[in-house]
Amino acid sequence: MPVQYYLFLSLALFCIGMMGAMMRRNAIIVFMCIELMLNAVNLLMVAFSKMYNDSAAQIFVFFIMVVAAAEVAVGLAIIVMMYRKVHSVDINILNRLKH
Amino acid sequence: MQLDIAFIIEKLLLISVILLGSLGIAMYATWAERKVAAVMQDRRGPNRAGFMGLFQPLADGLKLFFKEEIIPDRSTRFLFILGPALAMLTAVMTSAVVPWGPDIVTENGVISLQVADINIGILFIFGVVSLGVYGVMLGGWASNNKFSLLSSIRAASQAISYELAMGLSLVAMLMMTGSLSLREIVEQQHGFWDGNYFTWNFFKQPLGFFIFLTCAFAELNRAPFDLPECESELNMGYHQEYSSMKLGFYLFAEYINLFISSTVIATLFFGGYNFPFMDQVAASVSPVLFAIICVLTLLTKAICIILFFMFIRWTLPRFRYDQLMRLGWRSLIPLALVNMVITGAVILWVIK
Amino acid sequence: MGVYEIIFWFLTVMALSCALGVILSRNPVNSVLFLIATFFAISGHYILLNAQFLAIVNIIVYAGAIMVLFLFVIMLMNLNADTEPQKNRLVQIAGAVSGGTLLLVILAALRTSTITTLDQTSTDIGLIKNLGKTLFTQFVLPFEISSVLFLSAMIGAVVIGRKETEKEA
Amino acid sequence: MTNLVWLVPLFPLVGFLINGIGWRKIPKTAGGVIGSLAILASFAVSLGIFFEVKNSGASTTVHLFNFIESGKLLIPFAFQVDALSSLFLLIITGIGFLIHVYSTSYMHEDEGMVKYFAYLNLFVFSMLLLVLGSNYLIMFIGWEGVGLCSYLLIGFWFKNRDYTNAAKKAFVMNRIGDLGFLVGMLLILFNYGTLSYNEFFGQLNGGQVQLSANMYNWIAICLFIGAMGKSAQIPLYTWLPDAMAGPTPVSALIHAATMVTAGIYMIARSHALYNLAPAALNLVAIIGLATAILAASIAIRQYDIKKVLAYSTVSQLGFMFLALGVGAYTTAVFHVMTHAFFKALLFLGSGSVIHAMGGEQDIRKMGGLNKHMKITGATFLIGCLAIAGIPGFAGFFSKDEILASVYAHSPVMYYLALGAALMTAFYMFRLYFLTFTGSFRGTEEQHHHLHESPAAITMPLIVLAIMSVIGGYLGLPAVISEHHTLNTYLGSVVSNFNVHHLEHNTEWMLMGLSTGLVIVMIIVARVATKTPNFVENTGLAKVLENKWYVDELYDAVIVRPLAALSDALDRFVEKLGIDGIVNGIGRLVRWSSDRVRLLQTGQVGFYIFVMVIGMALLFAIRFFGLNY
Repeated sequence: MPVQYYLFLSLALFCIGMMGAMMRRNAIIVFMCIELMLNAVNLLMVAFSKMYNDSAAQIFVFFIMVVAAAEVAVGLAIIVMMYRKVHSVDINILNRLKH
Repeated sequence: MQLDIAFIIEKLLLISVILLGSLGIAMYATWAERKVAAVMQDRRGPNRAGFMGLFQPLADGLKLFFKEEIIPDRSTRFLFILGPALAMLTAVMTSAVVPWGPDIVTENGVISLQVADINIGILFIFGVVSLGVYGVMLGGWASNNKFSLLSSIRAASQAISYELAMGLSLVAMLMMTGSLSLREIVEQQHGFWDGNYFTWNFFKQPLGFFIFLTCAFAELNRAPFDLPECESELNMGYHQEYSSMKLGFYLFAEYINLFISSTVIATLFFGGYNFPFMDQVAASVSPVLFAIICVLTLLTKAICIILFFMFIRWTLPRFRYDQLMRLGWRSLIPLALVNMVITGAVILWVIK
Repeated sequence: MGVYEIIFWFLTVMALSCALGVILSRNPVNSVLFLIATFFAISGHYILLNAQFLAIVNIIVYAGAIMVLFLFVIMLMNLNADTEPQKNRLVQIAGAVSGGTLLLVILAALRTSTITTLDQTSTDIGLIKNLGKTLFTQFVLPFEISSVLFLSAMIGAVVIGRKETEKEA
Repeated sequence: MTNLVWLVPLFPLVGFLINGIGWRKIPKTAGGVIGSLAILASFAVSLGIFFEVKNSGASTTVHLFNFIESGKLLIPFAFQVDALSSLFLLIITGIGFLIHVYSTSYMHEDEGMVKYFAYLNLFVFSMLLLVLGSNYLIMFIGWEGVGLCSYLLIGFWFKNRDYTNAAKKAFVMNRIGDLGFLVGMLLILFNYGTLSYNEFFGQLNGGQVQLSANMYNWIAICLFIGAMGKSAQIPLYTWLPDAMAGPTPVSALIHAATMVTAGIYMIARSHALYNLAPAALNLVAIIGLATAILAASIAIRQYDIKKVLAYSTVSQLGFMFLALGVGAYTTAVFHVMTHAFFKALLFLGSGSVIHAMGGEQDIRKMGGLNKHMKITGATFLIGCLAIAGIPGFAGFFSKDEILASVYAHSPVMYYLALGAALMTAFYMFRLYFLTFTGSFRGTEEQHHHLHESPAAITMPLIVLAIMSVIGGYLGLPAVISEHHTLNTYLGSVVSNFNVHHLEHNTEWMLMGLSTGLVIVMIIVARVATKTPNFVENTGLAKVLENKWYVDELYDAVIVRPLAALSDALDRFVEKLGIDGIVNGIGRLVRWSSDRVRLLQTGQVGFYIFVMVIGMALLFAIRFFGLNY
């Protein structure tokens, strides 16, 4: 199986995640799209790990997961607080932050 | 990857046997539960259908099958159906990595009594268990009923909270075994006494066992942790809107879970299919017979643990929700951590 | 086309279609379910790539914990399809077109790269033993730092999510 | 003794520090005594040094410490002790001491007396630094120091607006000159890499560095511009008459005897350079002559006693520069010395008069003061005789020597200079007759108030009067004595350049001519002031009274255009241009950020959109664009 296939797959997943982040207004969905992008990167990492027969890339996947988990913890807390304040998870409402 | 037809047939056979066995045991677990309740409450329990009410589970099943299927109008139909299906699926999936007995060595080859010996068996169990909450959550949410939703959220948070302590308690045990493969763990507990000490992990990790057991209660949503379906607060719990066989699936999944987790506990802490003097027995009987004895040993252990679950259910009162959470986060997790540290220290400086 | 290829294409199609489902489904709960399915597909790929441990960890962490949290939050807020106001068509098209452009550009850029074929023989780098060795020798410092990150994220989440008492308000 | 030269400036510095730090606390008398004693101590040391130098004729450099050390540049803080500087030391500390003593009485009524003494000491310190420094930088430090003190003392009564304006004028004029000095200094440094006299002059007299004549001229002219400012030469002389705003002893010390001669000292010191710069030397002579005539003509029609003396000073300084310009360096120094005596005497005498008149400075309101102040009158007369050039008095010898040198250089210049000398005689005796003879024209109150000044004032007058008589015998004309004491003394440092000795007959003739004409002028002055009537001046007299309208000319030619230019610059360049640019940038940023701000919608999706587009573009450029 050429490693390019994994490259293209992960690229496609990444772009799908990015499109979602652009197209959706629901903060949670945007968040999930970010998770999707992270996973796309993880997949590529693992493919490269196999390609070079080196486990370091898989370790990086762990670290990405760590970051993702931490991000989710904080991010969801923020979303919950936001929902508590404005009763919406529309990210466009958050543009008030700029003032 | 070469497909081996015989291999597939063998595995399919094993899977169906295990599935059917699990279902049967689960069925009779409902009967046993009622009997145990009756005994503890000093009454007779089911005694009409068949001898001592032995056909009662069949009757119940038939009843559930023939009841009207009601899907609430405002529910999310697909998820409403997906909920019990997922519950059932995750319940039976765990059985795949449990080694039911030793390999049967025959002239034609080796027949394994384990569906899949993967080197991360315990993690597989964890993965499946952690997926188990989806069934509950989706079902509760899809019912479009406040009580269902509340209880499903309770179930999910309870499951997540206790999963942590469960994992931590297992980490200590894994430090002892040095392997994630269930088969290896079982084989390390070969026999009962290795000349110096007990082989069973229960004697090596008593604290870990109790933490694990407590967490198992919570994971199974069984009393005294049956908050998700506590009738006095939430009517019937997350399956309030369910009826007919979907309700049956939920209830059934619970008993399958009960059985499988008992098996896992037996495997992890009580030596699995091992029993004292098994070497002598193995030497004197044929491999097939020996395998049957081993399987029966495992089942016996599992049934004992199921009974223990039931005794507890009818003995202890239900926790309040905040007490439950406090127990999980403030007692069990620190305890598990301490256990882990002690185990590490012992491995480092005592056992070497 | 052997079993390996069949599984690969199956998982690939599943991952892509479920990923599309994530961003296209209007109900957030469906999105979550699609995302979980995507993660399963990705885990399947991991297994194909001899990263069994990562595969199961991926399921435990993402499917078992993170997505449960998502689902949790969504259920808490009781979000339905109708709660999300739709962006106007133009923005959506712009998003799709730009994402697609990026995809095309990078694909075109990588199109000519030399092809390296992954051998299908299983390696043991994905085994927990090897990973543990690498993690606790070469990457022990990032590991410790990530634990600090976790701790701070936990505290941060608790602080953010705390109910404001009257005194603070 | 020479090695103790650092004591000379140290005493005034200490006096300055004591009086300067404690001027609010120290009693007036004590402040005066401290100030005077400091100068007396300096004078004593100077005297010792003078005699030592006189005996040995040696010129030594006393190295104190390295002032600036930077790469190849090394400027030591060192003092040059030789005939020239020790002579100046004596003049500065000697006359300085007398004026300090005088001030103890003159300033006794002033509340800022201690502060005044502090300034005075600081001035003496700076002046000593100026003449002692062994390189141009130390000289420049002293140069600036005396400028500062001059500013402080002119504006000593700073509550009067005009006085502070005069101080500012002096300061600014000096700055212009200082710039020239600085440029000259930097040119020297640039070309020779040193500022030290010895090294510099050594290089000039046949060192490795040879410059074009033009460069010598430029350096010399730059230095001369500095001298112009400090020594009040055309065109930078107008500050000196205005400087009379300061206390009279200050005028005597700073604006007559010492500071204004710094320019002469500097050129005499740099004679080696000027010898190589004939054009610059000619310029010096022309400027000096013009200044002498212009100032003398203005002095004829002045009524303020101090203004007359001020213009007289400017005129005399012009004479000195004339002498320098014709190469008679020692003659110029000789005149500096005699001028210091009699001009200090005249100023102090005028101070005594002003003191007696209760602050009145207008000679139209004076007259017949001889009856009341005999000592002042007598000493003032001696001063007038000295400056007018009556044989036997100091001024005669020095002025006659200048005239002789000028005649040898150019008869035309001689006649012009002689005219200036005659005007000097006229205005001085006009001043004398109007002030001290005739009848009193002031108010009754002033008449009653008239009295001779106390001993602290009269004693310095008497001393200076004696010096004004005997000072000239240091340099007898060649026709009388072949032995010129001063020239001999200065010979080791500076000697005249390119000055032809006149035949004795010619010299006798010139002496006779000037003496006769001076006596005629005195008689004319006597006649003119016999019956004073101060009608409104007309014609040339009015022009003279208004100082040739030079201040107005400057105002019209330099100040107004400059002000107009500044105004225009302010209005157009500053307000429209620079402010426009600065504010315009601000407005541009604000305007553009107002537009750019719209990009920042706060909508995350849009941000990602832009980011994705950017990434796509980058990739596209990297892979399909320019092949780099």
